[in-house]
Amino acid sequence: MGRVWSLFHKFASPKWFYEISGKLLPWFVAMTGLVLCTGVVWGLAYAPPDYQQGNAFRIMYIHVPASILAESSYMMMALAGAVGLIWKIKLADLALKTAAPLGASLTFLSIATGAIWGKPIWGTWWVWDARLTSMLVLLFLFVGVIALRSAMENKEAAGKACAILALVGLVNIPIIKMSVEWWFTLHQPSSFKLTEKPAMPPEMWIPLLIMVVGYYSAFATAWMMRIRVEILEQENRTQWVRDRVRTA
Amino acid sequence: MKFGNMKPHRRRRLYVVLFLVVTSSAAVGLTLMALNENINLFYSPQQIASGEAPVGKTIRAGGVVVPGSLRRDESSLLIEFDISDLKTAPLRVAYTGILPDLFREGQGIVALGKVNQQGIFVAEEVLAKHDENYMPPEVAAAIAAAHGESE
Amino acid sequence: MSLEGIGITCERDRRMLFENLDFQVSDGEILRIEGSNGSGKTTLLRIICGLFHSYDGDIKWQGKPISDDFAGYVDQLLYIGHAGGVKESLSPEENLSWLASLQDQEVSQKNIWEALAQVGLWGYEDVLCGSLSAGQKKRVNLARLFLIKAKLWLLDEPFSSIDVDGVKNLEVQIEQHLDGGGIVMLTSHQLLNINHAVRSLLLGY
Amino acid sequence: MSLEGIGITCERDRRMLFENLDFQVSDGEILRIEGSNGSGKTTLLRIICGLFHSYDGDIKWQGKPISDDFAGYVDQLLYIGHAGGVKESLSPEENLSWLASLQDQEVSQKNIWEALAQVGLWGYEDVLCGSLSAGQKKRVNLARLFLIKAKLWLLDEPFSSIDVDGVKNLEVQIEQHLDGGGIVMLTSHQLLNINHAVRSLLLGY
Amino acid sequence: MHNIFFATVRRDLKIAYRNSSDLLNPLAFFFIVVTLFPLGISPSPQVLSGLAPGVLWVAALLATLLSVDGLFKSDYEDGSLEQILISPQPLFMVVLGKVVGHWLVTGFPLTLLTPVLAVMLFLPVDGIIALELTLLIGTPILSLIGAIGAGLTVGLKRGGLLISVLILPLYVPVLILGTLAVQAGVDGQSFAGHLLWMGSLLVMGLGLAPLATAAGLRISASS
Amino acid sequence: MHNIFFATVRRDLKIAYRNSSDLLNPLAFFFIVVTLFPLGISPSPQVLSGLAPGVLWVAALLATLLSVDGLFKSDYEDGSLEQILISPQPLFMVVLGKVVGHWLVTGFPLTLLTPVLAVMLFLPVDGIIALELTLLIGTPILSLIGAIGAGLTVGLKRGGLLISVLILPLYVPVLILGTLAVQAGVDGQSFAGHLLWMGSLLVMGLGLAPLATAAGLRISASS
Ligand code: HEM
Ligand SMILES: Nc1ncnc2c1ncn2[C@@H]1O[C@H](COP(=O)(O)OP(=O)(O)OP(=O)(O)O)[C@@H](O)[C@H]1O
Ligand SMILES: Nc1ncnc2c1ncn2[C@@H]1O[C@H](COP(=O)(O)OP(=O)(O)OP(=O)(O)O)[C@@H](O)[C@H]1O
Ligand SMILES: [Mg+2]
Ligand SMILES: [Mg+2]
Repeated sequence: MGRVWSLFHKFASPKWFYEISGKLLPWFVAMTGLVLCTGVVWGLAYAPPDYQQGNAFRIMYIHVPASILAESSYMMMALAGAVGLIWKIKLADLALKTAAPLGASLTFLSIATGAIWGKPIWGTWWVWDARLTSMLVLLFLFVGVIALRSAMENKEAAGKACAILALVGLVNIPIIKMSVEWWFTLHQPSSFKLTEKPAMPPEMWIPLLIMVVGYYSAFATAWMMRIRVEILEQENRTQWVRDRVRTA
Repeated sequence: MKFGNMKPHRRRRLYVVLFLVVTSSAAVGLTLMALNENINLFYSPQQIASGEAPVGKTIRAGGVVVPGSLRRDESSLLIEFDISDLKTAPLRVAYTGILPDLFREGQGIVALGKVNQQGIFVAEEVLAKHDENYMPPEVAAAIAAAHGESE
Repeated sequence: MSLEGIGITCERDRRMLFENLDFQVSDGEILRIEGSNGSGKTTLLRIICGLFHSYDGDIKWQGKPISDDFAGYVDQLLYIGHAGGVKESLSPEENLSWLASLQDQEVSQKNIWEALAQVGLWGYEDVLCGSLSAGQKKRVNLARLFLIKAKLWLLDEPFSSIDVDGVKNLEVQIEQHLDGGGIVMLTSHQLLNINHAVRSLLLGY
Repeated sequence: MSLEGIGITCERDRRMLFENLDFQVSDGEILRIEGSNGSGKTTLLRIICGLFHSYDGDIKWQGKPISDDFAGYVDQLLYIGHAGGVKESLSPEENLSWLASLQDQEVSQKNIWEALAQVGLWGYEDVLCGSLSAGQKKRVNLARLFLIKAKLWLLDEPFSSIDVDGVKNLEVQIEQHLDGGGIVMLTSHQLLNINHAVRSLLLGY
Repeated sequence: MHNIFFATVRRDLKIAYRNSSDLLNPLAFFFIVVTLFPLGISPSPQVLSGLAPGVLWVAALLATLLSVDGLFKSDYEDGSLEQILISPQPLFMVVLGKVVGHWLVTGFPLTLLTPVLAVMLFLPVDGIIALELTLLIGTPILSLIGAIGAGLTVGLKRGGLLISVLILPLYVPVLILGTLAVQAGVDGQSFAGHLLWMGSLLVMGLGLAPLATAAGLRISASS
Repeated sequence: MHNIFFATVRRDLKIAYRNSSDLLNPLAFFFIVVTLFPLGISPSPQVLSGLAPGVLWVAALLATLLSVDGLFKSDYEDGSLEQILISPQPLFMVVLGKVVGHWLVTGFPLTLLTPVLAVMLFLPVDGIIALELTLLIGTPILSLIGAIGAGLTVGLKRGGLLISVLILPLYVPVLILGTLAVQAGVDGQSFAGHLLWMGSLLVMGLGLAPLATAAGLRISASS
């Protein structure tokens, strides 16, 4: 058991991550580019227009993945926080730190595209209903995590404090998810349910699925790159970073 | 209470754990009870018809615009139409203003407004509700056609 | 019983404070941490209390790392830091009473008054601490040494702001604690006049 | 020039601190205020600075009550109190620069660096004061003695938290100030080793 | 054990009583914020009675928020917090004691004061009853959640407003439930569902919030 | 002389920049408080656009109020204030410098942020212009008046809310002028009169408030 743990810790070491991610990164970049291009071209140019919304519905290909990613990035951030708190892994803290601004931007993107979409479809930029409000709360939570970190000087303590805040804020996620079911909202309910087939034809949802995959992969790429930068900054006095900088 | 010859700080910790168990089970119980109650500011035409909704208070109402019920006033922007939940008698809605593009007969809407003494819903805002179904126009036409045939 | 530090290394703001520091204090012993300003004395004491975590190495109490049974460890610990833990809007008596219950010790009003008298605050039991002088506030804090039973004393500059008589009085109390088998670690820029061998732990350089 | 106190009487919380106190310090002289904790040393210094007003008697500077020309008086005054006046989120350099402009004195960066070097903070110019040790913070404050020109120094326990070398260094600076005709009043529970006659003002018996 | 809980409540009440402003200020703040609205928006009874639930809840929330900020601050500054952290007593209980003490000097008197203000804002009687009930359950939740923020920010030089950024988003559900309940009360409808939801939030908070606060304190005070 | 004015402004800006939360928090607080109202009162655009001037002004007022509280606090605690009081420099200038610094990190960015929030509250464009102009003149008044309260309460252990009790009544005229001006803007009427009144308040405040603040500081710090 102890052996397993020490292995786990070794693999979670910044140095190991830096090396592995260095190898993976080009592949991720390539994949992201490929998938996103496919998705964008298919979704924006080739997918059929909606019978009611016409071409306006194409914002879906930006809005929906951004929204999904916003939520999952919060969950990933909280997960990283929990891992960091329990097993005291440095890498987890870096993951938390770098996820926050990414998540905040995705949330902002979701809200912005939603608002742009809402104007022609609903007839308003903004309504104060459960889905939209809980999403705004998510943005505040991300901002809170960022603000807390920037206010604390001690890096280690800041990491743990942010982890706790992220975990506390986790209660918001089911609210976002279920808001369209529990309360009456203007926002539509899910088009995709686990038990039924999607409420749209394949030529509409396949590009959407591709876009979701593309967003995930873009998120992973950006996350990895930011973690790498952080690692270099934080470990800048260790031998291996010095060696690397010298050879570079 | 004494828990054998437990060390004092272990006993203290036990109290904390007991407290946590009690509070979390109480939370679960209350949540289960709460789920049976409805907390919404939204009323269906049926609820409004049966007088459940308060008169003269701003509430949300929603339903499908009954086809053929739309009437426009010649001289002003006043619009009247019926909405229904396809179960009970429709609810009359009066609205002055510009409707969203997606407003069509047979389409879902959400309106914010007040029920007046006559039982008419005076809306100050009408928003088009959009459901989760997307399809290309040809498919929609085909479905509509099929619908028309079968009727 | 003994308190041990093994290979303690601590770095703050990219300055190495101490590296691979070893020490051990056992029953009836006193260790004085010496070093110039900023050499890390307070940091070391806070590490030993479990109030500061960014360090490498092990602090052991009775041979076991303190984190193994932290509650059991702090039960025997009395720490007096730079800041006093003395509330300005409570009287010395109220302050001490709460600090004692924090340590889970039953003390009577009589005990508290005696402890206050010991530190020369007889007659100030009911004055709010906010209107005490710098040295008097410190004395309220130091009264805990006369009130609360604990094996291990960690004292961060206990003599600062205290006048000459007060210092003497404290030294006597430290002697008695050592005689009773207690353990003391302290920092101080002043010399210590007690009839026990005072070992030194030098920080810096 | 001289600072005089005539018949100073002060009572706080219904305790008479001092009654009809007289003192006088002139060019090149030093007066040490002595007394046990709570005897009123800090209060007296704050009275002399014009920071505390509930007293009877007169404080005179150059024979005139200080309130006559307060701005002219404080122009020649440097007070170092229990609390430092050192901002935690500024660096020592920034702190000193502002404190100097508060005293209306032009100082260059070089002056400041020199003063900091004098108090052993060479290399800490740009660290935020929040991450300095207790003694280091105090040293930032004391650096003003090396930076700002003022005739009359009022020092409230300048040696507390300062290590042995630091104390020596300060003593030398005080000597030089006296040699240059300066006036010093200070409180301290520690002895003062300087080659000047140190007169004492004893408070509270 | 529960000793320390009661000792802490007693101590904090004593301190609040000594700094009598601690006791009066949240109330005064609450009062003044509420009176700003008739001035800033409209003195018409019709408008005001519509605003009343929201304004009263928002004001209650801000008053709690601003006072909770100091919950651990003075303990941190004078070193009491260090002593709490290295005491053999469970931190959970000390934190719970402090939160209860806080509620007793803010949320509770505020609940008592509210009817007066509600009348000034022309809230109907049914609404006042709902308001009182929701405040009674809701203000302890606010104190509990606020404590988490206070714990996380205590080591910072000026957490004053940071805490609002951290905590206000978490207050949103309480605010919504509270105002919906009052609205339902005004409209003569049942608000049992709202109260049950709030009750479940409260007991959950009683268990979990002190845990999170304790963790936050350990972190922010030991750096 | 003006040296010390600029040196003080520079120093306070530097400190605010270091505790970057000082810069962001009043803004975030402002933002969040404003969003509480649609949640607590009503999401209806019609209602909200009616509330908008009042809500925005009240929120701006509270954000200033809460941040002004710290204006002298840290100077008092670390002894800087004593040094200021016994410096040969005119206290007036130091105070003015601190107030200007405070406005630059709160009132000014808050004015810049307001249009976004005004749009979210459905305030018409004419109203937004009036709002911006009144905030630009009004927020420095708020800082100036707030400084008086901060000066008077600085010696107290927890003046946090006492200051609101002292200062909020003095804010009332500004609030009323501001909201009336915005209302006039919304209704398409001229609001030059309101602006002139505010302008005269501002210049009066510039002259008198630092005097009062200086006097308050002398009193509360020497006891
Ligand atoms: C500011 C406004 C909006 C916000 C904050 C918002 C937020 C969200 C969020 C959080 C999701 C993810 C749901 C999930 O993970 O299950 C989502 C999904 C979605 N949104 Fe929005 N939305 C907004 C406006 C709109 C508008 C105007 C439309 C179209 C009329 C729209 C259509 C959709 C669709 C189709 C989905 C995918 C639903 C699914 O999971 O199948 N949204 N939105
Ligand atoms: N803020 C205050 N309010 C009321 N009384 C006070 C206040 N500060 C001090 N005192 C009282 O004034 C007396 C003198 O205090 P002062 O601080 O001048 O003493 P001191 O000689 O400087 O003592 P120390 O050596 O401890 O610094 C004390 O007895 C104290 O009780
Ligand atoms: N909060 C902090 N953040 C970062 N570094 C700090 C902090 N506090 C202290 N340090 C650094 O740690 C070093 C040791 O500080 P510490 O307080 O342990 O010194 P000390 O030996 O107690 O000094 P003193 O005799 O002045 O009390 C100092 O160089 C200081 O710069
Ligand atoms: Mg120290
Ligand atoms: Mg003193």
